Amino acid sequence: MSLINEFTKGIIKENPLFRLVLGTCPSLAITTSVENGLGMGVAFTAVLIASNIAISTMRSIIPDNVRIPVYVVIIASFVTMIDQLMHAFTPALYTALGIFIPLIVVNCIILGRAEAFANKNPVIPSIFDALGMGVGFTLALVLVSACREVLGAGTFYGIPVLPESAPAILMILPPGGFITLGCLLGLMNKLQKKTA
Amino acid sequence: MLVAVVTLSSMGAIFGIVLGIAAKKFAVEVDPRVEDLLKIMPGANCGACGQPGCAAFAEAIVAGTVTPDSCSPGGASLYEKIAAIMGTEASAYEERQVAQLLCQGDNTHTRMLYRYEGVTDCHASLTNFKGPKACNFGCVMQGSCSQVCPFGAIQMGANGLPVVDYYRCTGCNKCVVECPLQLYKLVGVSHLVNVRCVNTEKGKGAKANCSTACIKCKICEKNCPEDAVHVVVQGEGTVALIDYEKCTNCGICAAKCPTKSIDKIMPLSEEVILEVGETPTPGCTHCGVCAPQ
Amino acid sequence: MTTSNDLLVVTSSPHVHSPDSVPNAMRDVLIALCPALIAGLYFFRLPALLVILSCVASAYIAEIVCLKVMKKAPTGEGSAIITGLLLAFCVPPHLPVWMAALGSIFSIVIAKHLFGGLGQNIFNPALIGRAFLLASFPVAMTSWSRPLDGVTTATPLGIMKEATGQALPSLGELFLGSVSGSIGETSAIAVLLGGAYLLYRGHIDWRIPGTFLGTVFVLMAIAGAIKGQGLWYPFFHLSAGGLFLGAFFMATDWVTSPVTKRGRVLFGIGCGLLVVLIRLKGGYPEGVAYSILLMNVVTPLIDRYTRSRVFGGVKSHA
Amino acid sequence: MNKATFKGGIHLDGHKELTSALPTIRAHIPDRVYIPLSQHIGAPCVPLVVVGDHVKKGQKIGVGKGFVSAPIHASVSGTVVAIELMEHPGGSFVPCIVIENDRKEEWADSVIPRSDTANLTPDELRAIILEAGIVGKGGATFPSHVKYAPVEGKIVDTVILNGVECEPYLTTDHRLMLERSESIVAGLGYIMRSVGCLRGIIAIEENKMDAVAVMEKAAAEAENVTIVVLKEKYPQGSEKQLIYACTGREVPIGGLPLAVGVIVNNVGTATALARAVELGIPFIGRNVTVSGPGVRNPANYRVRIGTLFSELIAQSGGYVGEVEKIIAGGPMMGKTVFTDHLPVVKGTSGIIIFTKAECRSSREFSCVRCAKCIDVCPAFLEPTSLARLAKRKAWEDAEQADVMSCIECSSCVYACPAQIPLIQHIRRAKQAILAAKARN
Amino acid sequence: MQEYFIIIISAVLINNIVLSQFLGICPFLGVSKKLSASLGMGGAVSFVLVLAGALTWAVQVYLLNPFKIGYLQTIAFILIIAALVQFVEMVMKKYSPPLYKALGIYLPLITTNCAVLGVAIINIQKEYTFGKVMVHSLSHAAGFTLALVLMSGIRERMEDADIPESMQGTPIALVIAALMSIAFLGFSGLI
Repeated sequence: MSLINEFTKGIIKENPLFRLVLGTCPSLAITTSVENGLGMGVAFTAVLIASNIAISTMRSIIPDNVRIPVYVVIIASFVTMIDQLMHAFTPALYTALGIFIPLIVVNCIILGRAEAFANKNPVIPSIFDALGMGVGFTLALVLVSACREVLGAGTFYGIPVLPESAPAILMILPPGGFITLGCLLGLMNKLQKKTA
Repeated sequence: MLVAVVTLSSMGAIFGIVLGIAAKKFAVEVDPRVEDLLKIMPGANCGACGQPGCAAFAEAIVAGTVTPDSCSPGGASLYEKIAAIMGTEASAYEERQVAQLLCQGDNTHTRMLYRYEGVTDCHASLTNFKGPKACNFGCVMQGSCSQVCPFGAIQMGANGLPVVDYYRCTGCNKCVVECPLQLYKLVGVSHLVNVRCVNTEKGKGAKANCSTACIKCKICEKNCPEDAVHVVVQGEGTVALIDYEKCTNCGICAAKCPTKSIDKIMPLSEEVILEVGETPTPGCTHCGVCAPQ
Repeated sequence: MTTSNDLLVVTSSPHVHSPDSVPNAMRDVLIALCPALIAGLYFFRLPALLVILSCVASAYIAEIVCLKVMKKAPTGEGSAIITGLLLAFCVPPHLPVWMAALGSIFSIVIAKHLFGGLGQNIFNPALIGRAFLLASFPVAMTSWSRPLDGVTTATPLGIMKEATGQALPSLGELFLGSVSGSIGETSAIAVLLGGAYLLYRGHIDWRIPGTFLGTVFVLMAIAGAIKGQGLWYPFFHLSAGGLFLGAFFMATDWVTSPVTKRGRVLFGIGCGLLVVLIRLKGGYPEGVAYSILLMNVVTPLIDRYTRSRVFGGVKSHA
Repeated sequence: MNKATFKGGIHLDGHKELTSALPTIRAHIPDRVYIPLSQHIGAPCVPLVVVGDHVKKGQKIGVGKGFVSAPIHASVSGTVVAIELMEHPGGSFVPCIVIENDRKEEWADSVIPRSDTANLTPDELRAIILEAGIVGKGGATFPSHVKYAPVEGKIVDTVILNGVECEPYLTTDHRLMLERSESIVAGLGYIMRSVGCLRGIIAIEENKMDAVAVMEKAAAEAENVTIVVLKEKYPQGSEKQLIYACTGREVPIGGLPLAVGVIVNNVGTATALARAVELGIPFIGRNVTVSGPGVRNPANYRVRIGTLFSELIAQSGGYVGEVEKIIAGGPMMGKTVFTDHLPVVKGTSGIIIFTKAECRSSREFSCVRCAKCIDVCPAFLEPTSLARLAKRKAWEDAEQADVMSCIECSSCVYACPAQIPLIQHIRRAKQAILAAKARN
Repeated sequence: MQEYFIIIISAVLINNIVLSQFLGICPFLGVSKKLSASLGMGGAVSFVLVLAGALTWAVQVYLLNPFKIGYLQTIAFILIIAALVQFVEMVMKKYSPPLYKALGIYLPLITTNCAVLGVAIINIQKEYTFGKVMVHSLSHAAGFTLALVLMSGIRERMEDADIPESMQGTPIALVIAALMSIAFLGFSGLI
């Protein structure tokens, strides 16, 4: 019951992007195609799960006053691993995401979950928490990138869906990222008010 | 491998030492209780406590310059939390208070002098012959109270008067401060019978301007079994006033009042009463007053 | 005494008001746009008409829908029509109609109503619409055609920028508008007529177009001298492209330009500088739209730092 | 000719032709006069009479407490029948002494003409002015003796008589200058003597060239008195703007004209002063314009203080059309009142009646930042920003933005195409700031 | 000289760190409500950015490269930045409490400010010399501050605007950023 709760809260109620407005930088930068969004989301989720597990297991032995640096080092190690893995196995995606893979380190969500959840809870709930947050973030990324890819490139996951002249290139340019996220956030606010 | 481990650990060591020294050198004392308190504050920054905001309130509690029960929106539950952090015993919390408008003279009751056009602000309206109403004590109906209410508890009613939603009101005192005619009073929710007119004019004058004004007939005084209501001197005239120490909420005065300027009301609506006991409603302090005897 | 109601009205002073009103001002702007409208229709015929109709209609409909959705009273002052018309004026005549409509809707919804509607937008909606279209549909937005016969050709500024070898149009042609370009901007004389009307009616401050055009003229004259061109060079830059349209109708937009007089001077100079910079060094042959948008960004800061001193106060107040 | 003026301001439709050519006529003396105890800036008077007392014309019936106040006098002879609360043209309720006219027109003993006016010292002059209850006739009703009192370290070198009358419809000062020019010049002389200054200026707007001619003739004899013709622009008659136009000096923020060595008085005040000094008659009457589209025969009247608006309107042939507003004062700065049952007071310069046709709908748009309010503001403020701050109740920010420098001339509201009641927001901010100051 | 000039124009206007690179969005959205705060934040970020740029470059060139442990870049850099921010925080708390109070919660955010790490990594990726690293970091800092200040100017004006309720706060800030970003497109092709 509560594990499912830990999982689902990250998807809707505490969606890291739409509710908590965290991790805005990658969700603006790499959401030019669904593929990128998905790749980023998966990489991010992997790091989040790994770091949550590590921190949750070590939570009793990490001294409280240096916990943040320790978290950072742990997260950075996992990010480095993911970085190397992606470089080896998905070179195209690696190039597309570029600098934003190492930048997962500074994604506030991961540090936030470490501080707010993994630090206080046992391993199993932490995994579910990380999974929920990761899936929530991935879904959010996919949603943003789907909007941008369809409107800006006329394709969805590389498959053409709009006539050739139709896509508004602006949507996959920087301004398109801001507009899409802004409007989606506004929409989410509106939906939340209706349900509340 | 070895190189990597050595490099990282030596970097870690250097930064650790530098930061350790710096922490000593630049140490600044902050009471951790302030941060703890801030986390449990309602965050409305309404100023009901008399402090500029929740952060200032937290600091003031730690400094001991305010009492922890000054936060109206937080109510009793917050008081208990504060007490837990501050390590003091929670004493009996005061009854929940709501703001009540001491005027019932809407545009069906009160004679109007003119049509006002201009900004909807009571202070501005008052500069023209003390407002558009013939009664100079009553609400001018421009809704400044509604504008300042941080909880959306005051809405302008159909007949011009603001209506307080006691269910939402947290007793934060903002409307009391804002009303230029001092027509709001914080009333404990157990006080069901209230005089809702502050007109101190003589009965004839008051009656000529408003059909629901206190006309100083003293019928309430004569009928009260507890001797709790009196027409007392206030300002340059007199007006009826209830002594809540004696009042038993019997409502006889309200029933007898010829102009209905004394009002017996249920501060919290029926639905609220029904919900008590199941799920706590916002603002409900379980005082029990509203529940059926 | 007979009164219209039982009671007299009590209000605050003053009790007399100037006949100016927002709807009147908007009507005057529409009148001022008429010469350019006629010129555009004359030179570019049916395609232009379709683009204009599509822009204006979609802007108007978008405005009504927005007001409805946000539960606001209809304003009925016609600013949406002006936005639509101005947008149509700065797009190519052969632009697909649906693109024009899309740009128009983008202008009204994103640049205006998300910011709270009339008077509260930061950016000139029509220019945002144009910038949106240019970034989204770069090919369609840079396909120009010659007036009257519709043969594809570059704009005068395009010819100059890309040095395609085509002959530059004469100053006279630029002045009349028989060159390729956006619907409402080719005819300098028509735009100037409208601008003069707005100045005469007191709706715009001479400072913005004055300093804007002045800056462009002076800097282009210097640039021309360096390049060894004659005095025709600054005049060419003044009358080519959308400079007059921008200077008189878009930079002067009440809502998005500074409110202080000194601020307006700064605003005009800034616009002029940016136009010169983009035209000479930037990636676009034309820079009016972007220069004004960039100055829109700075407007709040300009207003903040150019407050005039208060009567009886110390000389500088900022 | 490039005439002196100030920066900002607006050009108004004067509507002065309704009354400017008509000689001032004497208003019927009413059966009852209602004399409010407060007709000046400062603490209200306390009555010196009780109900039933018999009073004579010119008799002092109320006296002020404190320095900034002026006594009031009976404007007719008769019996005090009541002292009751009544509407005041200033927009409040004020106790009034009601006198039943016995139609005997007996002068009080204190009213004695003086012959030795040339030898009066400044102190004696100020005492006469105080006794006569003279206050500024322009509308602010500042007690004149206070204005003339010497202030340590301040030297007054110029007295400006304000004959600008920039408010639309009003023509009392115009007529006064045509009809009573000698009295004005004499009054100016007394003012100059009481403050000990050498330069006198009579400022007149260019739309009253006939008055300029008359005044120039009257002032030809007087030493050091010049007539300055000013551009026709509102609010040319506002004190600080007038000083700037006439002398080029700017009164500092929050300062009095005295700070730049100037005193400004209305031309009407000068005549009242001359009457007081020469004839010993206190301030019991004034000229009032009754005009506007809502009244049948617009006219200028010589009115006793305490006459009801309704009686003047009756003398003007009554109302025409659907009356919507009665304005005490001019249409730019005057206050609307809700009844005509209220008395003319020392500061009432006009009664303007507007019908429905003149009152525009109060359809308010949001601000479109056209900056017209900023362009016209004679105090160089940004009314729209101030109104925004006031709407948000950001009083401190508003004070930072110099909201207190607003002279409430209402030019901004006149010019605003979005019809925003800027001035009301600004007044509200000033009110709140003053209240906050009073609390601290 | 020309090269430096190109770096500056490119970093400040064309590839503005916030408006086109999407780095440092959190403080850009968070601290842009008041002009004074945005100036402070811009200053703080600039300071850390330039210092971190220099330090990370030194570590990369003298430590990571010689030992061929480039894969430790991320860890090493984040360590440096975290330590640096904490150091700055302590110094600021001691010597400028008002500034600390104003920026308070955002100082720790600089650690996780991707602008700092991002610029440090770009510095290395582009194989800049020390001089160019400094100019590059400085111009990105300037670009960040510029975007932040312009944004706060606009947001101060938006305080009175009648924005639809669900768009208030971050959503409208993002839309403003979008429109600013559109305007900045005008600089493309410059240089």
